[in-house]
Amino acid sequence: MKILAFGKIAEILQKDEMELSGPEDTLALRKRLEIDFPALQGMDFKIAVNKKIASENFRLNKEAEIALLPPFSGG
Amino acid sequence: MKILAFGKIAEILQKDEMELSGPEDTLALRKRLEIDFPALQGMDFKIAVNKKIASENFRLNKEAEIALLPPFSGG
Amino acid sequence: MDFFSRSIKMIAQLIFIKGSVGSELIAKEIINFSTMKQVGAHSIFIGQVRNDLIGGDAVQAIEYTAYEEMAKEKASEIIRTASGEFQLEEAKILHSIGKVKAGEICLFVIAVSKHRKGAIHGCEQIVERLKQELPIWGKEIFSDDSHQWKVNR
Amino acid sequence: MDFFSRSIKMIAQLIFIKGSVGSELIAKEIINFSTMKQVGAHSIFIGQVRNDLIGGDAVQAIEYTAYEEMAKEKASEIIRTASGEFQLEEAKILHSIGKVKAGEICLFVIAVSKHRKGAIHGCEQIVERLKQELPIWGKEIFSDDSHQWKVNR
Repeated sequence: MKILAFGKIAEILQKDEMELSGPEDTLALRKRLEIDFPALQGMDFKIAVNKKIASENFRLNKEAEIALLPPFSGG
Repeated sequence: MKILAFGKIAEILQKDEMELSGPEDTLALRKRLEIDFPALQGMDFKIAVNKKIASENFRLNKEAEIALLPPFSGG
Repeated sequence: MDFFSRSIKMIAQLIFIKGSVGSELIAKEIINFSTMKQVGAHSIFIGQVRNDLIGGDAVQAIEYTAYEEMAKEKASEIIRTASGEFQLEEAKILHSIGKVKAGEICLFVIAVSKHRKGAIHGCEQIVERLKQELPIWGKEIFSDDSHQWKVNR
Repeated sequence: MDFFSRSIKMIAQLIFIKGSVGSELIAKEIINFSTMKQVGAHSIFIGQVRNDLIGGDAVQAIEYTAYEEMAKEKASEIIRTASGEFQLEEAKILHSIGKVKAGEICLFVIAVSKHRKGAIHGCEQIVERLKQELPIWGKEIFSDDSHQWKVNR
């Protein structure tokens, strides 16, 4: 699945896009990311699936567009 | 004293300025105007003395600038 | 805001514009206000003459008259109160005098503040109070040249 | 408002502008909106980058990034909700993307309605929700090129 990263998270990941396979829901994805990128631990961010904010255990499929969203600060 | 009339009242009086002597407070002024211009009877209007809305029995002096103000409708 | 800057501001807080308030003038005001670097939020209200149907006939224009000196004094008081309550850095009102056709702009209010809530609520209070408290009258003119006096709700 | 006009409106309710939102563009938008004769009230919010002091250093610029497709979808939902609740005839958001210097404009919101209360409260709701709900991020840049991520309150 394709994962987009924004704002402070893109900075931590040092990229704004990556491929990942495995996690079957957003909770598993979050745990996996925190292992790969320890700086994400304790960070406040939301996960969007196909451009909608997803609940904590939202099931993922391989075609989903995932996005990691730190707190918004537009305007 | 000088009396300014605005809006619908200027229309009724067919003038926007006039001189009047006599009434010693705004209540007396209102009664006098209603006699001279019966169309004012029962009309909702305020009286300003020197550009401030005056209470019903505000004392008048000869130098005062009096204004007859129907309900405002700016904007 | 100290007393001195506040008294300077009182000079031109309500300006009467002969006829409609042109879009170019509005653009100029916005550009002027946006040169203030310490300011973060501008809230603007624009009022336009609507071609309302009243008893089957559409309003063609509104002709505004005002007790100009009193209106300016009252506008200063309204802006001063809002500035204190909502931490406005500055505020201004442009209002038409004379005839304004349907579709044209008759009112422009701007309030600027460091923060959005101050600007938005300050502008709103100025708009609400000016409709209720400024000695300005609108005469609604219909296509057959008949008229009626506008009533603010 | 029928379904057809509502779906047309959804096409361009949030527009991202590269760099600052210029005063000329704002003037153009205001002129466009003011051609609607059935409309009586326009409420506008303009956001400007403040040169805030943070830890002794002033913000020189904010660099905005966004998840643009999601932001546009969400903006349409926000505007649709406000349009229903406040009888807006139309509404639009312009937001900067990329770098905007202190003193420059980064946000323009306009909401138009027949009546002032609808326009004012509709515009306010759109501004409040967009700050909370649109996936847009501001990076505050200081004079020594250091930065920190903006936080919305």
